Amino acid sequence: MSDAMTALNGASMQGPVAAVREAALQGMVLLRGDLADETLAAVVKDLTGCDLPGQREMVQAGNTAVAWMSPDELLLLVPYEEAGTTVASLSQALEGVYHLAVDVSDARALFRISGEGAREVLARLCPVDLSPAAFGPGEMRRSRLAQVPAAFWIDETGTISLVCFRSVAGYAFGALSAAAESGPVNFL
Amino acid sequence: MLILQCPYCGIQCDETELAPGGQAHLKRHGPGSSDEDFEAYLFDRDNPMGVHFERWRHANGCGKWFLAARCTTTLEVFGTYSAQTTEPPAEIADRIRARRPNWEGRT
Amino acid sequence: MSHRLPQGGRLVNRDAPVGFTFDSKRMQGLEGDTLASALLANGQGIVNRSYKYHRPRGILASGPEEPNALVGLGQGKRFEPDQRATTTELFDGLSAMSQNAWPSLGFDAMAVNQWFASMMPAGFYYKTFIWPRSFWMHIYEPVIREAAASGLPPKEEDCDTYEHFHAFVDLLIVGGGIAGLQAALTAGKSGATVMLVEQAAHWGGRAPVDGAEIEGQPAEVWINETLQTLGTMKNVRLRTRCMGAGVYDHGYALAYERLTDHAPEAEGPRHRLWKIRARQIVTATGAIERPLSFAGNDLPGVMLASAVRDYVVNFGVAPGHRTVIVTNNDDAYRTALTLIDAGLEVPVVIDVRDRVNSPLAREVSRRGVAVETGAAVMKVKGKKGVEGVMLCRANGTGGAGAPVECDSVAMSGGWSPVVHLWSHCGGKLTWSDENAHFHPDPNRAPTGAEGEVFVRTAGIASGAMGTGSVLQDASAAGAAAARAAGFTAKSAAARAADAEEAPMKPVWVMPEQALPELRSKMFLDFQNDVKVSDVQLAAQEGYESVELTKRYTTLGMANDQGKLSNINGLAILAGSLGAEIPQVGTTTFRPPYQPISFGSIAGEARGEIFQPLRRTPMHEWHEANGAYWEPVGHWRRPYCYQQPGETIEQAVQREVRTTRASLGLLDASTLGKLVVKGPDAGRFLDMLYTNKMSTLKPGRCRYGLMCNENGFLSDDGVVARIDEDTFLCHTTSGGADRIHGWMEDWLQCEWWDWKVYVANVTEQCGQIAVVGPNARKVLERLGGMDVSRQALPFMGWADGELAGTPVRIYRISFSGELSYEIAVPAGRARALWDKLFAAGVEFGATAYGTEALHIMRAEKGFIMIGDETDGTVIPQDLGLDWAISKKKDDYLGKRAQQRSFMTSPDRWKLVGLETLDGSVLPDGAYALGEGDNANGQRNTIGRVTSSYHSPTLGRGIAMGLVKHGPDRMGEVIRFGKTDGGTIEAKIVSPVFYDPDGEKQDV
Amino acid sequence: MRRYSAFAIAREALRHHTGWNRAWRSRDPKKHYKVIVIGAGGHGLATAYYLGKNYGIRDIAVLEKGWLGGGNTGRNTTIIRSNYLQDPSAAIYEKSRSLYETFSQDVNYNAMFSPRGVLMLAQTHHEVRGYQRTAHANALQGVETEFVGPERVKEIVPIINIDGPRYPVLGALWQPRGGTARHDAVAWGYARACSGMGMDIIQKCEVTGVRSDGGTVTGVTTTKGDIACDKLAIVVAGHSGHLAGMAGFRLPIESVALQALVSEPIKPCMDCVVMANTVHGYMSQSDKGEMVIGGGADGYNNYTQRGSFHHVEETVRALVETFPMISRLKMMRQWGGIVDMTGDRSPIISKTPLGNTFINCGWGTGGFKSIPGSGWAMAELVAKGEPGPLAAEFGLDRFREGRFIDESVAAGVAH
Repeated sequence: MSDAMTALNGASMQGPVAAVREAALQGMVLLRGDLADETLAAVVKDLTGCDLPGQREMVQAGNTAVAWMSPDELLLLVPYEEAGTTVASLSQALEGVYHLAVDVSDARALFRISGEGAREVLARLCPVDLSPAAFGPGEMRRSRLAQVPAAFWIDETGTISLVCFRSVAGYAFGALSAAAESGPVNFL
Repeated sequence: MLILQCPYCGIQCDETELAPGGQAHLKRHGPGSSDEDFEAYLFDRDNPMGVHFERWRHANGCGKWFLAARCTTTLEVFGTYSAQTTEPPAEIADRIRARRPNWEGRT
Repeated sequence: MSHRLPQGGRLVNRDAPVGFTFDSKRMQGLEGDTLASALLANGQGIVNRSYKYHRPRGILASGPEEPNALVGLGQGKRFEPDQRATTTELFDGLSAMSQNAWPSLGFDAMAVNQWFASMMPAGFYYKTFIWPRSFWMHIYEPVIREAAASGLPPKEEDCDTYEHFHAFVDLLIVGGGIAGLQAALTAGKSGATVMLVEQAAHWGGRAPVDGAEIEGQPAEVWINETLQTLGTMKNVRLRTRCMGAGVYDHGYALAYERLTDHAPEAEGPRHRLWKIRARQIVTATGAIERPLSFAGNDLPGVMLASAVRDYVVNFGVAPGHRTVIVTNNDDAYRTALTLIDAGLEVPVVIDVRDRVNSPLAREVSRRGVAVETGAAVMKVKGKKGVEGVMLCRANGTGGAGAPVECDSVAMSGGWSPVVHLWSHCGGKLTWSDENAHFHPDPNRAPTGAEGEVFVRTAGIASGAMGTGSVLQDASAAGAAAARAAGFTAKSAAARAADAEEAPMKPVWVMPEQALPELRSKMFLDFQNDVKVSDVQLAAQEGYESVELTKRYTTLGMANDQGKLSNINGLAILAGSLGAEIPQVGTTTFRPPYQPISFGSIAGEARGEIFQPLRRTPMHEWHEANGAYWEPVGHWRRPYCYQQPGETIEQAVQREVRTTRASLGLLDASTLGKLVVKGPDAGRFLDMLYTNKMSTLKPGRCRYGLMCNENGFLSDDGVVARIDEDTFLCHTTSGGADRIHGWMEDWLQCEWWDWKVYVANVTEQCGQIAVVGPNARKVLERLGGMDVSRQALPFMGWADGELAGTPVRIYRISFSGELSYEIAVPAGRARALWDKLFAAGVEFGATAYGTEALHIMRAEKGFIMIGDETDGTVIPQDLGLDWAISKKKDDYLGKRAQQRSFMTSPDRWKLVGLETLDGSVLPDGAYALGEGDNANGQRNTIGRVTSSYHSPTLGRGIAMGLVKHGPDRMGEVIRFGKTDGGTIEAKIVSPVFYDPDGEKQDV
Repeated sequence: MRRYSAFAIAREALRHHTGWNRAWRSRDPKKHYKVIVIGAGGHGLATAYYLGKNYGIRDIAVLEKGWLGGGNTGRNTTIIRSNYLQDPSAAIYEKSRSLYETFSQDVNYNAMFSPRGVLMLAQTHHEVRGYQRTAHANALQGVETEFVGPERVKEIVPIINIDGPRYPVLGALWQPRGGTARHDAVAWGYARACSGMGMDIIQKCEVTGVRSDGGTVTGVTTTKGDIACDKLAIVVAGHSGHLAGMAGFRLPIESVALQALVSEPIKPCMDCVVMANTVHGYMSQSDKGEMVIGGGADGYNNYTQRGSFHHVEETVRALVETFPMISRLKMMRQWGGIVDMTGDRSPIISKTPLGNTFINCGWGTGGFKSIPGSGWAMAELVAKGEPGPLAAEFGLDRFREGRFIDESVAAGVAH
């Protein structure tokens, strides 16, 4: 996989109270199916070590994670190199179970927004309550980032990870940078 | 600027996270249907000043279509519910009647 | 003559002088001044000229309601017209220009308009400038346009940035006066999250100026203590210079924060537009004092009594040495006392009330000021400023009047609550006879998503007039809002008394029996020059609805949106109609409360991030290789690649020739790709496409058409069957999201019991079309998989590797040449693209853009969605019947295509078109029929849908829709040109190149 | 009726304008009228005016539930153009535009029609082709338009940014005789003229029911009592579905909010109307100096006359990008109107299932510009009982036959 590239080659910027950078390649597998199906739950657990997340939840286990995207859709985060094999083993293990598994690693761009201003960077662009009381670790939130769809989560350190479509990575980085350029709002 | 709760992912959606989809509970008429029925299916729309049932898609979110019961004159929302139904569920109808006693039901 | 007092001024710092210019005149103010207070301190009486009559105008108010003092602020990239001097904080180096005066404020040529004022009553322009017809636009209107308005348009591009911020709170409280602070304090204690915003730079509002006492101390003490308490509350957010701009449905509110207007050179955005979702909104927006209507009430030096007080107390500025006070209520007496305390003269207080016996009045008399009751101002003397007033009886016509010398007049017509935010979202008002004003009717409040009340008012905004009542009302509002937001709160207001005041007396014209002479000098709307006589004329002519009067006279339609003029205006209207004021009602209050910058509304969406720009993995390569871009949806695709010295046309022709002769590469990544999987996938696609897809064999591809339920062609593309229950559907560029949504719509809302999953994988893969006679050779150079005709036949696909990169190759052709479309993971697409070019060098490979693509498909007679289709075309029109399954009894659009108009034999159908001389038919031209239709329009029988110069054939080729076209092969028809001429073309087959398709299937 | 003129004003000035009489008479309704027009907006009043002028029918009442011209006539962005693609649209909008040319003289009321030109920007290659097609169509329809290049665009509107980073201006469809007019004055002018012909314009009179006998209309019930009529014309824009319900039929219509806004007034800086459809915004400058701005409509049924703010945001964003100099201007006022949208976004001028009852509705975003033409065509329909050429294609039957008049096919959206 030597010649695989992210959309922006790891672009980054540092603002007064927040930094934005494009993360390295991340394996992402989209899995659609009946989330109530035990086989499916077992297979996911077996492949990722994660229990099935509840509504809007994200479960992490080491370098893998599983996020609830919709009532019949999960996003599996695995090492980039393993995305292909993950899809293969899913299809194998779910033989006969009605489902859809596809590798979307290259279809996405992933950003990390860090620093004490991280929440306020997103609050400038998303119609979402980003106060700690309303949004914390363990939730996968899908919404829009300014004019494009995006999904994001926050970790214990307060760093926010944001996923959007690869083709608009430049736009997303531009919007995030513009937001991170200005100082603290001291609201969140 | 409406807020509608997506019944699928539970989010109180900002209007800008949604895409409107027109009148709900339309019955599709295909080949074999009369000209009248087919015209009605494509063009005849409820346009009430009051209780209205409509389709919304959680486009900037879980991507699911859902239905909403809403008042077109006050924008009051009586409830949102699954798109996999041909009639508004009873609890929605009850809530409407509770707040709009002289509602005559769907026309 | 206004001037700075030796002492006083609670908001200014006397040790910090600030330099600024007005009309290029250097002036000095103090830190803490507004531009208005600084201008007054410099004795600048005239600050503007009125719209219509160009009468000299001075500062009338001290806040956002100011109608006169609008200036052009700043220069160049920071120039801004119509900035209010009263809400502009002074800063060092500020430069302001007066508007609407030429050559100067002192002498304004257009002031001659005043002599013709009697010729310019309300709506005069509707009655004249009618003849001769051509004069309106060329003579009359330009003059009117030049004369109207006052601000100059900015010349340069704004150099500042703007941003938005989304806030979610339990309570939004608008207004940082004592009411807002009290409401926030009560609500804050409940634990609710509270956002308190104040438009000015400081807290406390009018209370300190009015000398209010709270908890037995000056209001200022309580204000500071309360701010400290609020500051310690984790759940409370305080923001100054942040105006509540608008209230919208479902608890949405806009707040407009002016971050650097007071320090233009500072870092960061200039304005921040807050998009707030609040469970409850409390408007503690105070009240605005009303002017009185007497002749000459617009002269510089005539000011609102409360404003006079503000300038003295807040800024240590005296509007005049000798001030006559005219009022219909007690509050103006506070101004008298303030002036006396400041050592200024008050010759007389003119009070329209017949007898006044209140503590305030007694105190004023005790200080030796004459109080004339039952009296009125007949008119103000002076040309460019106040020289005195004529005193007369309040009832009656005024008579001669007795002169009183003075250099300023402080007037008070009573107070109107600021009800804008309450009204924006449907809150209704009710009239109070006691205070002669409209105040919010709590029984008809704005309602939210649950039908619940979501806006409440606090303090004077509710109509509570005394300090004690204000705090009581505000605390109650704060508690009620907190409870409505789901918290337990109880009201506990700070203790304060209501000052004992005598009732006010509504007086709308002064003197009451004033004759037209005077009435035509009484101004209601100062900025638009609307006078009492104008409103009376409107009523007389039948423009009786308050909305009609407003529109006919332009009352309240200027920058201040009637903040001062509305109530006075409709009182006059009611009077003229012999109706009660509440019957007449008010005009509609619309957002924003005060004008907000367009920049702040646009926010971050400027320049490169104005809209999303979608890039393919090869974008940088295109950029570096002379791409001339074409926007396709939000995508950018190369239209062609210009080589040095090449025109766009030359580049396109070269790309086509090279591709047809040898090898061309196309970045096809923008094509939509949807995976459709499940036991019912075939059945589902049979419904979506006009063709039968369920019969497609795994490993094979089929071209398909999609129609909407109206029967019209909406999208097309190649479908590949991956395995028994998996399909990959290609859509048009930019069609992916639309078609994905379309599929989900049917699966979720109509056939929800069908077992089908769809995923949009458009961006997972880059797609490269390798096209031309040498296409196979170049792939073989890369190696890795068998791309022979046997292994990978036309309309087949295969997975494999090229030069070590995993790929999926489709043997499909949109050009008519041997063609491979290679799908490769987006992250590796650029690398493969580079490898293909390296290997393609020996074949003289070229990259080609959308225009070459279009030409080559047109040469082959392939239709293009958006060219041959426009939303009114059905597949049958395009001779695509072969792609419409006869076996299926249903597919989306089938029923629609059975309607009479769709089955008519007269529909225009697809044909090829050739000019006789080989020239190119004008794109979009219509084919001429015989004669005209009933509306005198030329009858048409067809139109050109695509037209190009074909480098392959060396002449113009076109496709078009023509009535009975396919039956008229060889006929010559005429097309209209925009210059009125016509051009002839022969009807031919739309397939111009390789009709038997030999080249693509090798 | 006293003629309006400069001399009349001069004469009145001498007596402080005490001599002006009412622009239109106000009276209670008679028991019976030959024709009742429901709706005293521009379209309703124009219908009455041309019934009188072209067909000599003057026994007419125009009923208005609120105040005259208080619907969309007084809430729109006053754009007048006829550069439509489809023949039926071009015909009626051009008829309308040409009637606007002489409106002020015809009704002796200055509606300030100002043919300052309408420029529709082409900012994608697809739009260029769409407008070139429209230019070809217009040439055969007798509509004067021209496709002009970017340089000419810059000449006509110097404040425009023709090479923005995202959507450079590639050209524009230019209609030199398009323009604007004073919207209220159109309603007032017609009202005064109708009144002058002896018609009754009755405000604050809400129709609560439609009475019929044997499938033919006999009158209406109103808040001012029952009124009988031989013929009924329903011309109520946003409330058409509501009224149709009373008359016992349904319409292919949904009512949505369309928003507009104005800036604070500034001195003249833009002399024509500019529409930028790719980015969804259009702008002109009023005689008072405000920049008058409009954009897209909400996508859901709404009778509140309030829209959603994100549409304002999208529009302003687009115009700041197209006209960078407006960034430091300020939005002074925003508002919404209710527009009725038909299945093909084109209007309905039609007979109805109820005898002697006619409807004119569905103008969507094209209402103001069509007022005179719409009134002209509607008057013919009401007078003759059958549509004339202008209205022929706009019947309700087209939806069943699939015979649409779809303007969205040209790159432009209608405003």
